[in-house]
Amino acid sequence: MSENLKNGTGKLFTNVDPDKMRAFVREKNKKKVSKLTTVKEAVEKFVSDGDYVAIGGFGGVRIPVAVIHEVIRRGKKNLGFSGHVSTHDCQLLSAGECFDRCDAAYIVGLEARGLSSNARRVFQSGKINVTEWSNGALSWRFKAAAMGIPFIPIRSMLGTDTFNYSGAKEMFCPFTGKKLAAVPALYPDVAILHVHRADIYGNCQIDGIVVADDDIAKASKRVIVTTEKLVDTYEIRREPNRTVIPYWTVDAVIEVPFGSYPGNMPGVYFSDEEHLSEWLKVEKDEQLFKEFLEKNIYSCKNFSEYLEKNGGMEKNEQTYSAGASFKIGGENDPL
Amino acid sequence: MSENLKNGTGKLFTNVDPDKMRAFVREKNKKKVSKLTTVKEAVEKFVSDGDYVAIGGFGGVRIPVAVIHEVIRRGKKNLGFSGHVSTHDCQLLSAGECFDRCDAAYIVGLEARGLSSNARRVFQSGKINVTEWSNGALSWRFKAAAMGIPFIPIRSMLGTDTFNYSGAKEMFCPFTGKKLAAVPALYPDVAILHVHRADIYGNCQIDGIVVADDDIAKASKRVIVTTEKLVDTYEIRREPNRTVIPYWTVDAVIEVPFGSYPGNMPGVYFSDEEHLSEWLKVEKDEQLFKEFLEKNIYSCKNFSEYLEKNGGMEKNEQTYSAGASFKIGGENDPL
Amino acid sequence: MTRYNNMELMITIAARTLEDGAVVLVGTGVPVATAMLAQMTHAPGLTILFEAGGVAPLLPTMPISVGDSRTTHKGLKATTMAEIMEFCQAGMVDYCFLGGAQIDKYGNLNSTIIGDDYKKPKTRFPGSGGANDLASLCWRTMVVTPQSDKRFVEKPDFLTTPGYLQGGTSREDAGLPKDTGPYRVITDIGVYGYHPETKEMMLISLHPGKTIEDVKANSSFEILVPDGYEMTTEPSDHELEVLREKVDPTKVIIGRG
Amino acid sequence: MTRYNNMELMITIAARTLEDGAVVLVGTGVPVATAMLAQMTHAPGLTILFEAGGVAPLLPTMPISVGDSRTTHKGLKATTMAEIMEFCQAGMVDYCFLGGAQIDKYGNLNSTIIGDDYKKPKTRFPGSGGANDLASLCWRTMVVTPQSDKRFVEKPDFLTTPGYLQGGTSREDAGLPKDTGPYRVITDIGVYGYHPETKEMMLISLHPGKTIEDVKANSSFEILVPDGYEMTTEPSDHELEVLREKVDPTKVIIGRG
Repeated sequence: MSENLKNGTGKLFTNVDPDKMRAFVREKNKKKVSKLTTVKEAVEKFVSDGDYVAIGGFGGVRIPVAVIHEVIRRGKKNLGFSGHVSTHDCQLLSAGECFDRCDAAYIVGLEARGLSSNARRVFQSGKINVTEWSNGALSWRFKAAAMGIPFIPIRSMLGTDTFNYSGAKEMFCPFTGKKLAAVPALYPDVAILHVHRADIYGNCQIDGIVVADDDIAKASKRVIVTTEKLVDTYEIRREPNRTVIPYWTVDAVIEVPFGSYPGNMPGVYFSDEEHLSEWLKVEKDEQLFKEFLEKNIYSCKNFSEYLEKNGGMEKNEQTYSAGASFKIGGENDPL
Repeated sequence: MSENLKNGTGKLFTNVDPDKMRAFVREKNKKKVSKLTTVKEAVEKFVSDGDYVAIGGFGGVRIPVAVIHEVIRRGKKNLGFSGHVSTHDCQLLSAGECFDRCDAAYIVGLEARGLSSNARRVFQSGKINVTEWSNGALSWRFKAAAMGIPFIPIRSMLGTDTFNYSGAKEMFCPFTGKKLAAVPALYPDVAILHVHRADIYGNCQIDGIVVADDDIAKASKRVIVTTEKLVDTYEIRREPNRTVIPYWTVDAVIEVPFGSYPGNMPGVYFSDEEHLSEWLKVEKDEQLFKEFLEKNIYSCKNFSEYLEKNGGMEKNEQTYSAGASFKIGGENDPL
Repeated sequence: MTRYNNMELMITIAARTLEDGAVVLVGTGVPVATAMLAQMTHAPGLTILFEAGGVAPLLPTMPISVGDSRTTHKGLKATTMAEIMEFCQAGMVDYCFLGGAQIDKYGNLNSTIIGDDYKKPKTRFPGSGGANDLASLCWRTMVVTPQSDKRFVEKPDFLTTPGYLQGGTSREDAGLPKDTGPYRVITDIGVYGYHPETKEMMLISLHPGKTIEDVKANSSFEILVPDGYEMTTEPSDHELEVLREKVDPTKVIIGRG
Repeated sequence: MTRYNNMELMITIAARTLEDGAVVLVGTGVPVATAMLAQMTHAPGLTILFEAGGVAPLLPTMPISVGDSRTTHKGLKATTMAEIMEFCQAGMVDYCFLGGAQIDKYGNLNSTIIGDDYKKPKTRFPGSGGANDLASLCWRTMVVTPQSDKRFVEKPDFLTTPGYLQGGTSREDAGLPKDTGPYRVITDIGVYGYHPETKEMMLISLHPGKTIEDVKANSSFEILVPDGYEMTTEPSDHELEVLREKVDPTKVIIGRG
C-alpha cells in the first residue's frame, strides 16, 4: 500500500523525537520557585539567536508585544517561528528581520485589516525557508507535543499543495484503512505568551479564547509569560479549573499591564485600530517605516515608553477600556 | 517492517469509522432547544437493550446514580460498557446483570474500599466478553472519537498482556520509526453523566476533576445529563471558559440534587462510606444482597426514595455537607 | 437604480442558504455579516462558531478579528482553536465560508502565492489559515466573492484549500471525509453549485439584470449552464433593513459593494 | 519490641526516595501517605498528582479515592485524566507508585486475573487501571508491598503492567519510552533495585532484623544478592512522629502494619 502514500516536501525545523524532549523535560527544574523577572532579563536568558519561537494568542488578540519588541531591540537573528495566525506578531518579527525560517499557516496578513507590505517583502525575498501548514495542523502539532506523542493523524490538508509543501506524511489508518495526514509534534525552543493572570510560579489563567497557548506552553522547552496582572497563588488555588498553564512549564513571569497593546485583550481592552492602520500605512514607504520603527521600538528603552508615545495610560484608559464593554460574560446584563 | 507488529486479540465492541459517526452527527438536531425531562423518560427514550454505554465521573466521584438505578429497574439487558475507573457504577450494572460485554480498564473494585464480590462473580462467570485496556488508553479512545480521528497513537500498553488482550494495534511512527500502540476511537451509543451545573439546553459546568466527561460527551451518539443544579443560560454565558460540555452534544437534562449519592460530589458533598461498606458486605451473601437490591433499587419508584431510605435529606445535609469542607478552592482560607 | 448594491445582494443570498438550526463557522467581513443576517431573520437558532475558540456568542457588533472580544461576548463556550477544528472534524459543523485570490472550476482555492516559484513568489498571501481545515472538515463550503476572470482561473498557482480537487471522486479518494465539499459560490453575477458527477461549477441562478454572457465573460474556465437555471430572488425590504440597520450600521462591509 | 511496624517502616523508607522538587503521581493508601510524609519532612517542594485530574492540592487528609474532593482541595489545577496521562507521556513525572497481586523478577505486575483461562478466570481483579500507563510513561516506578513467595512469582498469570518485561533491553525494544522502568521495590524485608544489565531484581538494603534467608524464603524467583548490599537506616523519631500525627492520625494505613 505504501507506494500510494505521499510525503510533504517541506522541511521540518524542529526535532520530532519525543524521547529527546522527554530527556529535556526530565532535567528541567520543576520546583515551585518564583520566576519573576524583567522583560530584558527574560529575553537575555531565554531567547538565543537561532531559536525556534512560538508566540501565543491570535495575531492581534492577547499577544506578548513587550517581549517581541525586546527581541527586536536586541537584534535577535535567524529565529524560526510558527506562523499560527501570526498577524501583528509576524509583522513585528518581519520588521526586525529576526527570522530565516517559518512554519506558515497564516502569515503576512492582519485579517480584515489588510496585508503587511513589509512582511510580504520579507517572504517574497527568497531568503526565508517556509514550510506550509493549516492552522489546524499547527494546533495539532503543538497538541501532539503536549501529549508526548510523535504525531497526530488528521483529516485535513490531504490532496492539496498545502500538504505538498508541508512536512506532513500520508498514512493509512491501521483500523479503517482510510488515508490520513500524519502531522509531527512541534517542540519550540521558546514560547512567548501573554495571559490575563499569573502567579509568581507561572500558574496562568486566560479569559476567552485560549487559541493554542495551553498546548504551546507544554510543548516548549522554555516559556516566557507576560501577564496583565500578577496574582497571589491563593487566587489560583481558589479556582483550579481555571488554570490553563501549570507552573512547571514556565521559566519567566513578568507583569505587563496593557501588554497586548496594540492588540486586543479579551474582556479588558480593545485593539488600537488607529495605530495598527498606521503600521500598515508606513510600511509602504521604506524611509517612513525606518523612522516609525526607530521611534516606536529601537529608541524605546522599554514597553512603557512605547505605550507613552502612543497615547500612554490616558489613551489606554479611555480608548481601550471602551473595548472592555465586550465582556467575557457580561456581568450585569440579562440575556 | 510490518511482520514485527502485533495486534491485540480483544474484540472491538463499537464502530471505529469516523465517517459513520460524522453521518450520525450531521443528522442530529443541533438546535438550542430545551432538553428538560425526567429520569424515567430519558432512560426510556435514550437507552435500549444492546446499547454500548459510557458513564462519566470517576467510579465513586460525580457518578450519575439516578439514571443507573433506572437502567437497572427497567431491566436493560445486553449492554456494553466502558470500564473506565468503573467502581460503584460497575457494581451497580453488575447487580442488575445489565451487560454482556465490557472494555475493561478498571472494574470490580472500589479503590481503597475493597473489591465487589458480586461484580467479580459476574466477571468470573465466563459470560462476559471482556477486552482489556488501561485507563489512559480508554481516555485516549474517547479523545480520538471527540477529535474526529479514527485512532490516537500512544506509548503505553506496549509489551504487556494488557495490550495482547486489547483491541489496540502496534504501528511504527512515520516520522521516528518508533513503535507505538494505536488505540481506536470509541463511540458509545449513550453517555450518562452527572455534573455540577447545567442549563436546559445541556451546557454543563464541572468543578474539580473532569476525568473524561468532556470527551465522552463529544464521542457519544446520545448524552443524558443529570445535574446537581439547573441554572439559567445567563450563568453559562457569564463564564464561557467554564463550559465543559456544549449543548449540542446533549439529549436529556434532569436536575437531580445529591445525584452522585452514595458517591462524592467535589466541593458539594462527600461519599457515604457507611452505605458503600454495606454494599460490599451484603454482596457476600446472595440472599441478603437480593433483599438489599429489592429495598434500595427495585422497590424504589425513583432516586428520591432511595435517598429517603438511606437517611434522606437530613443525613445528606448533615453528613455529606461535612465533606464539602474539602472545597474546590477554599473560599475564605488563606494559604 | 437598484435597491441594493452587489455586496448587499451577495450577503442576502448567502444568508438564505443557512437554515435555522444549522451550525456555521465564520470569518470576519462578509461571512460574519451573512451569519448575523440569517440569525436576525429566518434562522434565530443558528449556531455561530469562530476558529479562534468562540462558540455561540451574542454578537454585539461585527468582529474585526476572528478572535476579538466580541467572539466570546456572552458566549456559550470559549475554547481552543484545536477544539473548534475538532468539532469540524467530528462532523458537527454544517457550513463554513471561505474566500481566496483564485478559485477553479472544482472550487479549489488559492490564498498562498501568486507566481510560479514557491521559494520566491511574486506575491505572498497569508496561506491556508484555517481554510484548508474548514473546507476539508465542514460539510459544506460556501464562497462569497465578486466574480472576475482573474479570480475564476483554469489552474490556481497554488492549491491551498481543497474543493473537489480534480473533480469526480478525487476528493474522497484523497482521504477527505465523505460527502463534504464546495456547496455554493455566490458572486455579483449569480449563484453556482457543482455538477453531481463531474463536480464542475454550474450555474444555479442568475442575478437580476445579469446575463449568461456576464457569467462566461467573468470566468477563465467554462461554467456549466444547465437548461433549468433560475433567476435569483431579489433581497426583500426586510432583509435589507436588518442588514443595514442591525448587522452593519456603519457600512464597514456593505459600504464596499 | 521495635519502635515502628512494617507499614511505618515501608512508608518511611519509600518517602526518603522522593527528592525535593520531584513530581510524583500517587494512588490512595500507602502511596499518598508516602508522598505526604516526604512533603512534610525533607521534600516540601514535591509536586503531587492524581490520575483522575488533581494537581498539587493542599491535602487536608488522605484521600479515599484518587478522584475525591481532597485531590483538588486548593489544588493548582483540576483537569482530565487524559491530561494527567499526557504529562506522564511527555516526561514530566518522576515517580509513580504501583502495586499488584503478583510481581516477577523484572518488576512486571499482575492486577488482572488469577488462573490460566482469561475468559473464565479463577479470580478477577480490577485490571490495569492507570497502572500500565504510569509504569510505561513515568521515569521511575516504585512498588511498596509486603513480601511473600505468593506475591513474588516466577511467572505472573497475566502481565498487566510493564516492568522490564523479559529483562535486558526488551522494555525499550517493545517501544516503551527510553530510560524508564522499575526503580525500587520496598517490602517488609528489604529494599530492592534492578541489575543494570539483566534488569533482574537485586537487593539494595536489608531491613534491621531481617536476613538473606528472609529475602530468599519470601520469593519464588531468585533475588540477586550482591556483595555490597547495605543495612536499611531505621525510621527516625521525627519521621515517625510526622507519619503518625500528621499524615495518618486515624491509623487507616499504618494501623494495617
